[in-house]
Amino acid sequence: MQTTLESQKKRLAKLQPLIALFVLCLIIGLLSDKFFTVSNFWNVLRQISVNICLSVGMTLVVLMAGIDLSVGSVLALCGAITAGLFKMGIEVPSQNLYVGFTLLGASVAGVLTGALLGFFNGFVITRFKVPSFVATLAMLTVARGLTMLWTKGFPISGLGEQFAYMGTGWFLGVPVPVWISATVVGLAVFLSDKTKLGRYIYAIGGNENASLLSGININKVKVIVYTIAGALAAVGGLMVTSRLDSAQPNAGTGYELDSIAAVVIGGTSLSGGKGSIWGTVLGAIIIGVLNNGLVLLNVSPFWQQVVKGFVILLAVIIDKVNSKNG
Amino acid sequence: MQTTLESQKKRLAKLQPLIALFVLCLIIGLLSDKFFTVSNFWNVLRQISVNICLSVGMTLVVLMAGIDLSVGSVLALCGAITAGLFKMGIEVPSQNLYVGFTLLGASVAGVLTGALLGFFNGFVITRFKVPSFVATLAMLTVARGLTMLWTKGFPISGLGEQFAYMGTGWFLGVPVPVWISATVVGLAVFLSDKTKLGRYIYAIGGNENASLLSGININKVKVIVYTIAGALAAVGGLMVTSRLDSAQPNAGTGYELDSIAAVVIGGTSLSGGKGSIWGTVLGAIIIGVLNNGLVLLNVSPFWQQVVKGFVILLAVIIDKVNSKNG
Amino acid sequence: AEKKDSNAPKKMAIIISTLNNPWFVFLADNAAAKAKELGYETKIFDSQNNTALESDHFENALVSGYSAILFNPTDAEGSVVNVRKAKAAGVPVFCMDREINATDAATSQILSDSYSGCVELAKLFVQQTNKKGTYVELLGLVGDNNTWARSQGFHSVVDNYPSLKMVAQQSADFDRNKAMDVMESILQANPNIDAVFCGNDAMAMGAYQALAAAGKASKVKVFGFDGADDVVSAIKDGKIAATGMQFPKVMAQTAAIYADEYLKGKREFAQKLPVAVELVTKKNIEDYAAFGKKEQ
Amino acid sequence: MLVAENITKKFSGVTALDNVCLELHEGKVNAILGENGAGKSTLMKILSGVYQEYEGQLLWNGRPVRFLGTKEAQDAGIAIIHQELNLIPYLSITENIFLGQELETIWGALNKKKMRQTTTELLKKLKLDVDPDTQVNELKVGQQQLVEIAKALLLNPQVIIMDEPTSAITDQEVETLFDIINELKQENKTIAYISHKLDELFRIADRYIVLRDGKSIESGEMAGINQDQLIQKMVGREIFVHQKPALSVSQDQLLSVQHFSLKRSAKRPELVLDNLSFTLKRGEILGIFGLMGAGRTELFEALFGLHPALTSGKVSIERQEVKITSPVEAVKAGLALVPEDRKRDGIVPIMEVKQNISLASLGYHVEKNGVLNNNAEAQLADKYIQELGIKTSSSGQLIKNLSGGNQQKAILGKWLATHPKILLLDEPTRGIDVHAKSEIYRLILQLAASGLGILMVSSELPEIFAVSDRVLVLSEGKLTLETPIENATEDKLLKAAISKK
Ligand SMILES: Nc1ncnc2c1ncn2[C@@H]1O[C@H](COP(=O)(O)OP(=O)(O)OP(=O)(O)O)[C@@H](O)[C@H]1O
Ligand SMILES: Nc1ncnc2c1ncn2[C@@H]1O[C@H](COP(=O)(O)OP(=O)(O)OP(=O)(O)O)[C@@H](O)[C@H]1O
Ligand SMILES: [Mg+2]
Ligand SMILES: [Mg+2]
Repeated sequence: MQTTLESQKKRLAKLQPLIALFVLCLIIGLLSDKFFTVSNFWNVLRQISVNICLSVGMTLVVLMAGIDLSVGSVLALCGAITAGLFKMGIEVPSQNLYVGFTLLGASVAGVLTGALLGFFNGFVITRFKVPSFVATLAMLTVARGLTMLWTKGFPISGLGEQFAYMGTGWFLGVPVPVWISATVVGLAVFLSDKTKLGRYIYAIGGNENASLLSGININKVKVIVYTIAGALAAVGGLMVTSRLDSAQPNAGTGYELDSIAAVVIGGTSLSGGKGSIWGTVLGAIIIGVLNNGLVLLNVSPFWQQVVKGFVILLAVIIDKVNSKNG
Repeated sequence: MQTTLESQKKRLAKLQPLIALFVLCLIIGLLSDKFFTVSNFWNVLRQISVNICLSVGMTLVVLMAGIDLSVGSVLALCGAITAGLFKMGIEVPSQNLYVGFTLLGASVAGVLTGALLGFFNGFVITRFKVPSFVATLAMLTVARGLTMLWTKGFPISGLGEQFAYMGTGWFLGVPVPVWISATVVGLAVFLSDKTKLGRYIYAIGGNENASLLSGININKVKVIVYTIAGALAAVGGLMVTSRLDSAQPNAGTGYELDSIAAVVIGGTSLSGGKGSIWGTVLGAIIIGVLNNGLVLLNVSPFWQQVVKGFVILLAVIIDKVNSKNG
Repeated sequence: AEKKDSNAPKKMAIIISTLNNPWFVFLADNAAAKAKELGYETKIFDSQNNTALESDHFENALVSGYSAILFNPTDAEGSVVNVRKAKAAGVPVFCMDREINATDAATSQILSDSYSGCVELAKLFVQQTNKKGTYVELLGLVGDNNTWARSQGFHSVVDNYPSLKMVAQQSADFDRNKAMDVMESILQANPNIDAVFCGNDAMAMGAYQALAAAGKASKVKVFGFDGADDVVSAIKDGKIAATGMQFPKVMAQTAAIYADEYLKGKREFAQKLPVAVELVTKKNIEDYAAFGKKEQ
Repeated sequence: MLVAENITKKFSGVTALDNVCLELHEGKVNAILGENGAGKSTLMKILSGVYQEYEGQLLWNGRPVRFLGTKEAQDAGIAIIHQELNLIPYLSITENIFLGQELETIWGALNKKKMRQTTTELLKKLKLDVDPDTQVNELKVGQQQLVEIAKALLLNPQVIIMDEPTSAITDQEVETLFDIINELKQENKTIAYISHKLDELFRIADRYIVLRDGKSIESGEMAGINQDQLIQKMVGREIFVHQKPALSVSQDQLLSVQHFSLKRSAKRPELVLDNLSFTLKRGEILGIFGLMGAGRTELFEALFGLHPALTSGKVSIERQEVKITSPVEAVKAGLALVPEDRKRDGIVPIMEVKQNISLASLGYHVEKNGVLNNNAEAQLADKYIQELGIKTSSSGQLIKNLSGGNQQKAILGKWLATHPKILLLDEPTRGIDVHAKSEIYRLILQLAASGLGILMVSSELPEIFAVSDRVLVLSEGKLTLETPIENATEDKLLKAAISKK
């Protein structure tokens, strides 16, 4: 029993970013009385929920020492596909065919598209041994192009209230996107801590060769993880689309860097094997609080970038210094 | 003698991307009679010279298993500083002070700024053990913010013909930017293949622990390499500014991905220790030829991205398949 | 949102689609300057062309108690939700330059009509090319509203002249460097074009520089849109044929004044107040400066 | 049982195995012997499904098989403990042991409790007294080796292949391992056992199989052969066992270490090294003995400048006090460290042999006018390849393709090229065959005779006795014995290693 307690303590100690988050909140809270309010709390959580979806998938990928640069484009494509199917269905005039989609049907189609794109990433990476950086960079470009082709460059808007619920609704006093991202986090924590698959993800990132020698089907694990990351990007896409009541063809541009930043600030090592979903959640919160705080404090946009860069740096340095002494 | 020949052959065989480049050129050449013309040749080389500068620095960083995400922002900042100093000098009204800059003076100041920013990257990475991804991501944001502050968000234009020479002039029948990038490549090849520093770069990427225990001053090597990468980004900044006769505050956005793509397509491993400057040059040429070819063939902008993604993927897969059989 | 004490200075938020483009920086700066002049604290938010980020900005602005929003939307459709959110919170929104596709959300929209502006520009284009020849179009960001508004306005006129042939249509992301690269390559395939239409002035400058480097600047007419500093002087020098001048300063100041009036009790505002785009050529260039009329 | 027939295996150019035959006898300990690079590990990797491309065939209980992966071999009942450690550094002991064999609850979740319990039992059996939740990268190499053994035992296999399982563990642990091997034998399990420690083989092996240069040489009953005969079969010639030449030590003091202490970390002030004082003379070989975890590796690391902030005390070289705060300065001061874990700290795996050899001395030997000279580098490498007898196809071969023993020699070569004053050797012959070992002893003696001072950590008493002039014994960071070799006995050293002074 004692040892479990100790290992619990150890695990907590690994959540170094907590301290950085604490300091950050304290400073902002002292400078602005608007920060510690209930509405601002939900505000921040709602704003980071898309990044959390992406970052959770990214964490799994990075734990395996991979990277997924395509999340932003996949988000855009899947959002656009869901919006398009929901609004217009599929029509094949030559066959006199029309298939309409319910909200659920369109959403499922969107998430499946994300999963498929992720699967394709995983397939290319494992089958042709292409570095994940290249494979997903190619997907970044391809998925963006497909989004443009699907939308012809125009946003798909006017999706209606039912659609908007996912991004803007409230349920039991909590915003729906927060429910969604919390569910995603919960499932991912379960997956990474409590299942064989999760264990294999850590093992592959820790030492791929040794994992292979232990009889783990490395390729299968990789394909599954990239598929999950793709599906989660699609969920993010649904949330963005629903929130704006519009699928923007250039949605999600640059989100890959944001989500990798959350992962890394959260203490997950880019060389794999080390890190956790919880850390990433903290990382995403730090970024979210920072964005929110800079606005509350009325920092000018040009200075914001400078300050943001330094704060991110400081957050990571605080972690480092602290974990060294720990 | 024989062994040198053999190792020469081996080295060539490692330049796998050559085949991909060959195939690519052939296809474009068959589809457009404008591709294989002298003027288009210089065209492509001139267009990639900025990316080559950035990618050469990036290669050195990646060989050490690091990454530099800040190159695009550093490029913008240094370009803007050079343009600003050249055009307006430094004025301190309160002190009644005005310092004017010659073209050379302003350029040196720009490159030194780049070196300084790179030095700062290296310092943070070695002193605080911050992952290079985070340190340079922070620099990406900070340098962009500083660019905005320095330019107040407006381009600095009208720099004159003298300034334009670096980006648009010709010398001995070859465009000046091509001379510059060729010089950079030459120096970098010398550095990486023929000097102690180059060897240490490979060693650190191959096994940092063993390098440390072999008495290599790892921190010093890292700081030097990041400084070089920063200075090269500044050189790229000078070229862009000179070419456009204007320092654009948003110049270089997204260039980090382009240059990492060149490095990776060129066969340098993101986990360090393996790769070469020549490979990167090929990688940059592949990207340049692709961009050029898609425009020559007037592929619709919607389709361009899709095609580009697949070609990059194919280029890397061809390499892989080939190096396996080789 | 809670009520703030009444003697604190009132604040206006200026939410701008992007500050990565000097035109919008100018818009934002002028709105801020005017609002300050009227006695308000201001803050500029940069949406970075990202409607989701814009949405964040609205939420943050509402939480932190701004009393009016001067707004430059990222997207006609996607931004509607955000404006409605503000309306629901009792904060008036004044759109500048770009429209939102709802007439019941913003208090007033002070608009520059890109589409009509490009229609006018296209008429000039037809005239200057004598209704024949080959031309190139450089599009802005594919997936950006303005890109298509401008392109469609242009084509609505030019496509009626079959002897005007578009030999290449490529995107250069509103970026000067990219425009120069793309134009260089286009010139390889089409060395003998007669005109270039660009979706903004930065691309017009890039295209011009590529033409100049290829020694073709005098033969090819370049058309831009915006009225940026560089292009105004380029028109003066006869380098660029024409641009569509927008009036960001007028729009920004009007928006700030409207907002002030609203906060002082006025409720009657025109839902849409169009600010015409004016054609600027060498003929009338003396009347103009960057982003507007020359100030007397 | 398991039979290999006419196995040939080539690696790009190198023939590692040439028509090798092998038969493992059921319920016996089958020792597999051969010099470094003889092909032992390669053959074992074929038996256990790691390599799937080879000529020849395997017979498993009489039926021909071809394993398409380690999983298939495991399922068939063949487990292997690899020569190199194959653990996941950031996972716990339990997680590593069950990797690929996880137990799940009916809900599809991991059954952590059950796995932990089983691990506790296994660790108890191996007499490894650590918390099963410890991350393996916090364990010493020897402890990690035991975890590997536990991992193999978990599979409850018919055949267990052990590739140098004792290279990193102490004598006590070797005893534990032998007990386990005997138990396995009782259960009629088959064991393939590779070791360079011949005395061990005579204690537990039933049969021997000798490989030389990738060919099978002979097999037979252990009972019918003696050590010298075995060595001759392995090497193909007599080997000369070096006797320590007497009286080569000068009186010239080379290194003096006074009141040397090392803290665990900035936050944990307990002492890993506690007030050590000793000296080393020119030409002297000082053996350092101790049990696993005594602090010997830390002593070397601290001397080499790896923990400058945690170290206190006075170090003098040639009577000049030195402050070594980094390996760079250590090398400048004339120190050289051959580390214990060569894969992690020794080699740069994807570099060539010659580049590894020249790495620490580029400035003296290879750089001419600021430019690296390939010929000079090749010459330097060839010199040490010859002197140390490094078995490699050329100096341009990647070092990771060399056998472990040859990698170790290359690292020694790297340091000799820096012309050091003091050599720190941490377990210098771990995983090295008898022949190479004796050569390394010869080299050590020769280097000492030429005026170097040598500190040598070893867990093998015979090794200590073979070369040392004087012995230090460490126990839990304290110096418990210092004695000239003439007065040392195995008994005395062991007692001092266990005692807590
Ligand atoms: N992956 C590889 N690529 C190329 N050559 C290899 C590879 N693995 C092993 N070899 C070569 O095959 C031969 C046999 O190596 P192996 O590791 O089987 O020897 P070993 O008998 O286990 O030696 P040791 O006692 O040092 O462990 C050596 O010459 C080695 O250099
Ligand atoms: N990373 C670590 N975390 C906690 N304790 C450690 C760590 N590394 C070493 N130790 C402890 O430090 C002490 C000294 O270890 P050291 O490696 O110096 O022993 P050694 O005598 O060299 O043993 P070996 O024979 O295994 O090389 C031991 O108690 C060991 O358990
Ligand atoms: Mg072996
Ligand atoms: Mg040790």
